[in-house]
Amino acid sequence: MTEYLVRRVLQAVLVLFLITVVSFGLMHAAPGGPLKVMLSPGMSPEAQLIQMKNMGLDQPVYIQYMKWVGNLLKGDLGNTFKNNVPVGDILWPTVWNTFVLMSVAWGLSMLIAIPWGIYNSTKQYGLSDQIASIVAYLGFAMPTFWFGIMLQQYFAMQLNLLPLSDMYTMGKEGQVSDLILHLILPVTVLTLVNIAAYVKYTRASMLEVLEQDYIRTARAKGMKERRVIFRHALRNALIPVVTIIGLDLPTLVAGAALTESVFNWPGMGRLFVEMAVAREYSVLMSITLLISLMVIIGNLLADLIYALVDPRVQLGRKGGRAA
Amino acid sequence: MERNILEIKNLTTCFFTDDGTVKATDRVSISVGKGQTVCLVGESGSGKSVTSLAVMRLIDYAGGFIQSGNVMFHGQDLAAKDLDEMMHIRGNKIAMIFQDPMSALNPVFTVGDQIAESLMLHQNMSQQDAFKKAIEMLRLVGIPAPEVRVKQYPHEMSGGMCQRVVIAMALACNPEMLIADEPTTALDVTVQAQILDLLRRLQKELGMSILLITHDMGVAAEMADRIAVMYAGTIVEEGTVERIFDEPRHPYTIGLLQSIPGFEGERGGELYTIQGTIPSITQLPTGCRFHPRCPHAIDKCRKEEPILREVVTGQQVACWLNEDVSNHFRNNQRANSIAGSKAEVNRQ
Amino acid sequence: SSGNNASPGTATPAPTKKPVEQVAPQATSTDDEKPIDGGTFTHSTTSDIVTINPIFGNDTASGDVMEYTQAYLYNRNPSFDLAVYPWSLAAELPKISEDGLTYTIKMKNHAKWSDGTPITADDLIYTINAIKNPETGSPEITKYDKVKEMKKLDDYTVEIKLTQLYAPFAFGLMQKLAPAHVLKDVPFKELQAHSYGKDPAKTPTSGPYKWSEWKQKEFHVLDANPDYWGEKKPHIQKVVYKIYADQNTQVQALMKGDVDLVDSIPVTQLEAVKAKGNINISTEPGPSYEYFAFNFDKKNFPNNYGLFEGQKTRQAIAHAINRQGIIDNILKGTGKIMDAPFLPGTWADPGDAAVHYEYSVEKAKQLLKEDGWVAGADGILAKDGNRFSFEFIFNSGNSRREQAAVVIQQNLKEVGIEAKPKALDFSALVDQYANPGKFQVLLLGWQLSDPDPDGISTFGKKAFPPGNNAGWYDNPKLDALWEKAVSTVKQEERAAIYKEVGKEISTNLPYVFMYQYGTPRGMTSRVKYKDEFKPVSMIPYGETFGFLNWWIDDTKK
Amino acid sequence: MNREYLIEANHIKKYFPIKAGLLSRVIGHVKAVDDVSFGIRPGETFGLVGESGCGKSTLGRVVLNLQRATSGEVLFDGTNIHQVNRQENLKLRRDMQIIFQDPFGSLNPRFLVSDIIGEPLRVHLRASAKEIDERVVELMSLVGLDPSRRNRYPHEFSGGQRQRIGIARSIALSPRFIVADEAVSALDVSVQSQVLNLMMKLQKEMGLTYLFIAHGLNVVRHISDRVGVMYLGKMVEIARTDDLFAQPLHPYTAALLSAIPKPTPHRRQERIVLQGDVPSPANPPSGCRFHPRCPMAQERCSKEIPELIEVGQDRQVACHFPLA
Amino acid sequence: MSQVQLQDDTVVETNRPGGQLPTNPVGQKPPGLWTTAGKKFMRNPYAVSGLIVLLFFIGIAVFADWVAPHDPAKVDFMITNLPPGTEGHVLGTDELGRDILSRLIHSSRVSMLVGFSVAFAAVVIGTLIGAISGYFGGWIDTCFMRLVDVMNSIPSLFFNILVLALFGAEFIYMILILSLTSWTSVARLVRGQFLQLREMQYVEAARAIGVSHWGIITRHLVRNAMAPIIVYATLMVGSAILSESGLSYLGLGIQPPETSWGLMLSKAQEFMLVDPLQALYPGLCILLVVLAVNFVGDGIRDAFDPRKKKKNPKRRLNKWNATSSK
Ligand SMILES: Nc1ncnc2c1ncn2[C@@H]1O[C@H](COP(=O)(O)OP(=O)(O)OP(=O)(O)O)[C@@H](O)[C@H]1O
Ligand SMILES: Nc1ncnc2c1ncn2[C@@H]1O[C@H](COP(=O)(O)OP(=O)(O)OP(=O)(O)O)[C@@H](O)[C@H]1O
Ligand SMILES: [Mg+2]
Ligand SMILES: [Mg+2]
Repeated sequence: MTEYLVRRVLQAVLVLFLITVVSFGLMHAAPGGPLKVMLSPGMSPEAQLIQMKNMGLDQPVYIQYMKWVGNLLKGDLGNTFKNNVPVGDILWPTVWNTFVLMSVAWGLSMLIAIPWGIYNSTKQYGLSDQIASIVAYLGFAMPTFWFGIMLQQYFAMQLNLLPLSDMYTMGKEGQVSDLILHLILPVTVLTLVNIAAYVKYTRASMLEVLEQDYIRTARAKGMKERRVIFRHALRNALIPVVTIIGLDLPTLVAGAALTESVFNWPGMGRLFVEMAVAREYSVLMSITLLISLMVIIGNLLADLIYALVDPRVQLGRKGGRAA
Repeated sequence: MERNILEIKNLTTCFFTDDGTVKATDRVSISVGKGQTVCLVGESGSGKSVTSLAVMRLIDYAGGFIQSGNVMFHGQDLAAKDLDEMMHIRGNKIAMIFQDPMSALNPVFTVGDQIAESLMLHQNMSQQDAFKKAIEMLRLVGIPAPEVRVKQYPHEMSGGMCQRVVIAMALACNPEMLIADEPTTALDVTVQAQILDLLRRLQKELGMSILLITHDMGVAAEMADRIAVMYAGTIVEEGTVERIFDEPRHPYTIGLLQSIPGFEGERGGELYTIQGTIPSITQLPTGCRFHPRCPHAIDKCRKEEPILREVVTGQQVACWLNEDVSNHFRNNQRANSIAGSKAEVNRQ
Repeated sequence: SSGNNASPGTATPAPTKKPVEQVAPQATSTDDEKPIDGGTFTHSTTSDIVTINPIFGNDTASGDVMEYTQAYLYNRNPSFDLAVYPWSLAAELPKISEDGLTYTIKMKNHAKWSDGTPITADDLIYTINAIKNPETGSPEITKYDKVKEMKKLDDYTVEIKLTQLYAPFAFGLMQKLAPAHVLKDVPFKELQAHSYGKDPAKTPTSGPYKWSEWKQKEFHVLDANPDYWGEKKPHIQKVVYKIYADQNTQVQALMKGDVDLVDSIPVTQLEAVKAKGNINISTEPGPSYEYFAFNFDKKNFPNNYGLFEGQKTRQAIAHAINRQGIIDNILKGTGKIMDAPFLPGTWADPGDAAVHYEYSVEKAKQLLKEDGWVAGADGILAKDGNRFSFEFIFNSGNSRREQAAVVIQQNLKEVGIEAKPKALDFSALVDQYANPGKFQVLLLGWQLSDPDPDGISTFGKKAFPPGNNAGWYDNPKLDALWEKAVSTVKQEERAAIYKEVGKEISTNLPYVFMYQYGTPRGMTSRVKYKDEFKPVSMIPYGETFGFLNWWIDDTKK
Repeated sequence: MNREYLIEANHIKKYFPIKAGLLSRVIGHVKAVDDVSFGIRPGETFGLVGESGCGKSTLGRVVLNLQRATSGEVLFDGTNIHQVNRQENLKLRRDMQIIFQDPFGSLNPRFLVSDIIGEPLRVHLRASAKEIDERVVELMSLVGLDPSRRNRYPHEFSGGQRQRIGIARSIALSPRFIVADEAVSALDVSVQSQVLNLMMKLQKEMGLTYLFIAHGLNVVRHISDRVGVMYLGKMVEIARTDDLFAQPLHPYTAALLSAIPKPTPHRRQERIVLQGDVPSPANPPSGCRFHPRCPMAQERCSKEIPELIEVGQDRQVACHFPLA
Repeated sequence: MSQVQLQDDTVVETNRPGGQLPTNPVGQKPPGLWTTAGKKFMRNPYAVSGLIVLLFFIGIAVFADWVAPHDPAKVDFMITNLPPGTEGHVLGTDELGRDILSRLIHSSRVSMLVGFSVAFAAVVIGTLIGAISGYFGGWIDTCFMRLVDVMNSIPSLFFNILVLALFGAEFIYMILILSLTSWTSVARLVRGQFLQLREMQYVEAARAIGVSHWGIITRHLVRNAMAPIIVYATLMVGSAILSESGLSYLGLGIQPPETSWGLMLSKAQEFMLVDPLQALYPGLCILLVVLAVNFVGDGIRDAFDPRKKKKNPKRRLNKWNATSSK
């Protein structure tokens, strides 16, 4: 078990390393490179040179890379090019905000989707199942930003029931009730998308498990159907669901970028979009890394949970997961 | 009739499929006496498992249902019970074990958990007691160091061990009736011998009745008191083990026995074969289901379906040849085949 | 001001369109109303500040926040001239020597930073020195490159000597100051990394508001400084500078009453905002103009055949583009036709001296014909075997420009020119096309943040790429005129020169000068001000002109 | 070198590495086949029996050069098949074929039957489509399939018919040697006899040599001339079929024979029930691999590995204390 | 006893001579797997309607020049913002007087082009890499899978935004980057399939015959993995269309004067307050096409999935009848 863990962690570290290379390389391969951002057009060439030296941009790329990684390891994400503010100052608050939004949306989707998926697996093709498919299809097919805008139009602008955007009303920062009001619309958007997928996963996984021999055995033992489903099937069915949800994290976080933009949610996704347009390389690299890290940790956790709930997982389990 | 613990009468089961509802078994009747072992033999797809699932009413979960017929157990018709009532019978009065022991155990629970579960459920035992009993059961089925094993997961055990666990699980509540669906097919012969031995011993000790499903005539010969031969969803012949092996009357049974290469006598010659293959349940022939493959089929066979009837005490056959021209047919057969137990090479 | 907006080729009976009126800012209170102290004013934006250190902050957002927090040495008056107000740091207008090389600046003697330190000549000298030094990396560096030396005459008086006569220098004195007492020991190299201007707690300000809080990418809180030195104290106690992800959300927030001021309402949403009723809208154009710049470097064309060599060709294009149509329909009136690179109504505006090209397909065709263009088989004009087909680039994400591009494409098609619009990411456009001067035609705008009309850095030979003269426009006659103008001190004399410039440039046409434009601005009606302090569109940051005299009235809701 | 054998395996070992640890270090080996030698004479059927996992299939694959042996050599008609180049290997493929156990898994479900049977022809003969088709028709008739159904997919055929398709494919190039890996084990008895008959018929007609792998002893007895018994990667006994069944010499063979339930209800014989399970080939017991389960094991058995030795005419056994 | 006549008439009891299946003449190709699946597909109303909608949109995209009533770029200041239903302009005109219907029709080109080319590219790359990885295993597999891990760890939308913002929002970049970020899921899928398939006995049979690795991969395995790949491809068409619209919404996708549904949607957002219908049309188009593509994908999957039992609406009724009739 520990060996398995160490192995997975090492693997994750390798992937993370490759990601740093990729994102760093990308920034430097881009036309203009990071240089262009910080130099204003009116500057004389000498002035530009001085600035480049100041920022260390005159050094070979690999040295810059190593410096950057070295600083990262020290927890220093670097400064923004435009105004030399520590990236962390900008980034960390948005991480929390995104976390709030995501965890509520995610938790809610799981809370709704998993029981719903279970129910549907026991009542295949029933009314609820049909509704779930419709929701699922809509969730897959609807552009999220469009859905968000539609909700805004109706609930915030026309009915004036809910706040239009932002995380808090000015002056009410930190008030939970205000936060909840602001959460409703973006969470609805995110939840719809997630629910759709999760119901599908759960249902499919449940159906597959319900066909297994050990379920028949459990029934042959005279278990009540509820017990069969909740004790014998669920645990097995949730294993792949957990994995998939773990693997799904990237989509989830990315999906939030659009939603955050639409609802002016001060999160990482919105920041990323803004910084991409502004070409703030250090911020972009930090966000990319951070999210990759989250994804990798998510996967790692999914694997761990997998290993915890599934006693079959032993030391040398190979990469291929049920998916 | 109370001699018989389980009496299946004219059991017809159906499945919902893409092509509508299809009959998987048709008017199957089998009785199992107290302490008896009845073997259900037949080729793959003949409906053996479906019959067993129907008895347990597990077929309701598999996309099928009992269309007609009764399953009398202690005078109660299980086929008419609703599923909630069946919960008290399943695993308690009638237990079942399946072919593949590895997949029959839930991978995420310890074997102890899985054995204790029935006990807690049906006998209202406390968890502690149930675990104690589980250890006892493991010992009973011959698992060494049961105290250790009880805390292990299925994947930590070998196939033979798993099958023992499954048996222990089935027997935990002291069922009167055990249905075993090909319990040893997935196992090696040496292990199979162990398991069969175990079943025989337990049956003696606990006084159970067993409905044993197998396609291995050898297993049937060794275990059974009575044998029922199934073909394409119906019972074609039924009788005591001696009668079936010594004096099979249905051409299918005869063919089946003859096509098995023997352990003694001549080798290397051409084996007896039954022409063709077992029909799919969606494309059954008219009349007798066996007639297209039967070398002796007569006109009647093509038109009317024979029903199972007793021709000799302790032996029932569903075959027109055994009715009208029975003597002729039988004599004929006897002359050129299976004297006694040997499935000798038949040169046709 | 209704131009010819009937486009030929429309067979359907067109519904009559009302010409769009420009709406200028109006006073929102009568003279007898008395200002109320208190309240919060929410100013919205779509981008966050860089820094409020005057040495570095030159982007709009930083400028906005500095407008409240940092005082100017000299302010702009509504007609874009140097002025001294009660909130200016200077005590009087600068004294300029006869030769125009020496400026003497006298500052108020009671101004204080919000930390209590007096604002003195040291601050002024420090600020200019810092900006001048290339190590600092200030984006404003060119502003003071003609400063030869500075002399502190006393604590509040500074004498600045220039290396050469340079009339626009006076406008360089519309400068906000950096606190020498905070920064003087910081090496210029490290100035940008310094927390002044980035950390509210470490940023003493010179203006009426303190910088209390900055939540990155979310908002700034500016509180009225209780110890503000000016005689005129602000009525509004708190300003929130709020950042939105995009303009649509911002406008909706305005309509919902979440914010008080949106200074760039997409014209497409103007109608809806107007319909809301309680929002005061101004559609007066601002100090920006749109241009359609030809490239005179033949290397950018197939066969090295410069399409825009002919002056008549360029004039034809000017005639072919329906500028008024664009103003009316796309800008919804927030624009004014411009014929020369001078803001209409300013002192340098050549007015009628510049040639005006009205929208006329016939005239365009005629001029093209005269220049030797003949329609080819596909209907596109050609000369010497070269099709009149080119690509014009503009930046993506600006829907106004995108739409104008479509109209230009159509207009030119009607006279037989194939113009292919291509939108590019702004930085890519600047890096890869504009700066190296590699394009055929560029559709873009200039913002005249500096009120001086000097244009040599845009049209002069000295400004060839990577300078601002991206189209390699070379007109020695004009260059001479520009030079002459900046070395003339008297404004009337300069104005006369610019008249000549206007005439020459509008005839020769390095650009088709499209129009002066601005973004519509909306302000909730709870914000009150009298006529003399109403927002001014024509000057940068003019939307909060006279802010100290504004107040919030929530009583009439 | 004994040229009486068509195929001869000498000291074949096949170890599969067990990898573990961070760097996938090899921490041990599954000794699937461990020093096995035997030979098959031309035209003969050599039966190979043993419990699941004892290495029968692995041995079969090694013999066919589908898997490379860890050590040892396989001679086919005198050539060491593990030391041939690609060209020669391709030629060998024409002489040696395999029939698989699983009538479902061994046929590509997306191929038409004609493609399946025709594939060896396509690969080896470069024949025209028409020639291939003719040969397919011929082959199908030979194995008792209706050639008119050659344009169907395998799933439309029953298990027995599918096995015939597999046989047709393997004899398409008229090989001399065929490994039948549990070729009838998955079939129902009534069908099994059909396939056995077919295989025997083909052997007679084409002079085939079989390595017949099975765990059904009665089937092996019926078809084989000689039988080898494997236990945990070792060959424990080789004998003529009649001799083996009449008088097993290795205790394991004896136990195996007695463990099989026979369809003779009258003689429920006393049987030797072995204790325990087959140990894992990853760490086989010391000495004689059978000793922990052997009813007559002695001290020596746990220490010394018994060699497979000649004990009579065509008869070899690997036991320190052979029966009888 | 003769056969009991059952009331339940849905019980199938085809009376055919058993045993051998009916033979058919030499050479005639009977319904193969694909045909059967095709039939099953055609019986699925969702799938069929999805296919019809999809074909409709493909047709419109291909023949946009003929189908569109007006030149989509034709500006006419006299007829701006006409309401839907105006004669000659069924869906009205936009703020420049361009015909909205014509713009929708022409937009379908970009959207469909993005959808299909990305799906195609992703499937080709993914299948190749997945196949090689899954078939050969070993270090090749390890390398590819780490690459996939890297790609998967960076959320694709972020990756897209990054690249487009840095390198410029060009159409070709968008297709490239969308393909580059979507092949990984195909590769994973194909690899998984190949890991399973390479263990199949027919692979060994092919090897025993002497078929080369390449032959096995291309002739035997890809064919078997095709059904899930196709399903995936259809889903990818949908997600690429959505991605395009998302990127266009952020201003990083299609650039005017090119037009796509995503761009129209993004632009229409400005008119949300004035003319909400303008956002509805492209939104609905995207929704419809993605929905259609999903339906088709699900239809294909169900058609090929032998385990999937057809949805039988009569099932409950039947069961009730059956149990109560005895
Ligand atoms: N869930 C099901 N749905 C539809 N048909 C089924 C189902 N289960 C079984 N059948 C059909 O019922 C028939 C009898 O199957 P059954 O499993 O009873 O055979 P069996 O005799 O147990 O065969 P085996 O020896 O292979 O286990 C088969 O034709 C099978 O296809
Ligand atoms: N590719 C492989 N990698 C690792 N171990 C293998 C491999 N192939 C076979 N083995 C192991 O080698 C041993 C022998 O396997 P083999 O398939 O030869 O047995 P068998 O006698 O054919 O069994 P069965 O009767 O089940 O077919 C088994 O323990 C198996 O797990
Ligand atoms: Mg069965
Ligand atoms: Mg094997």
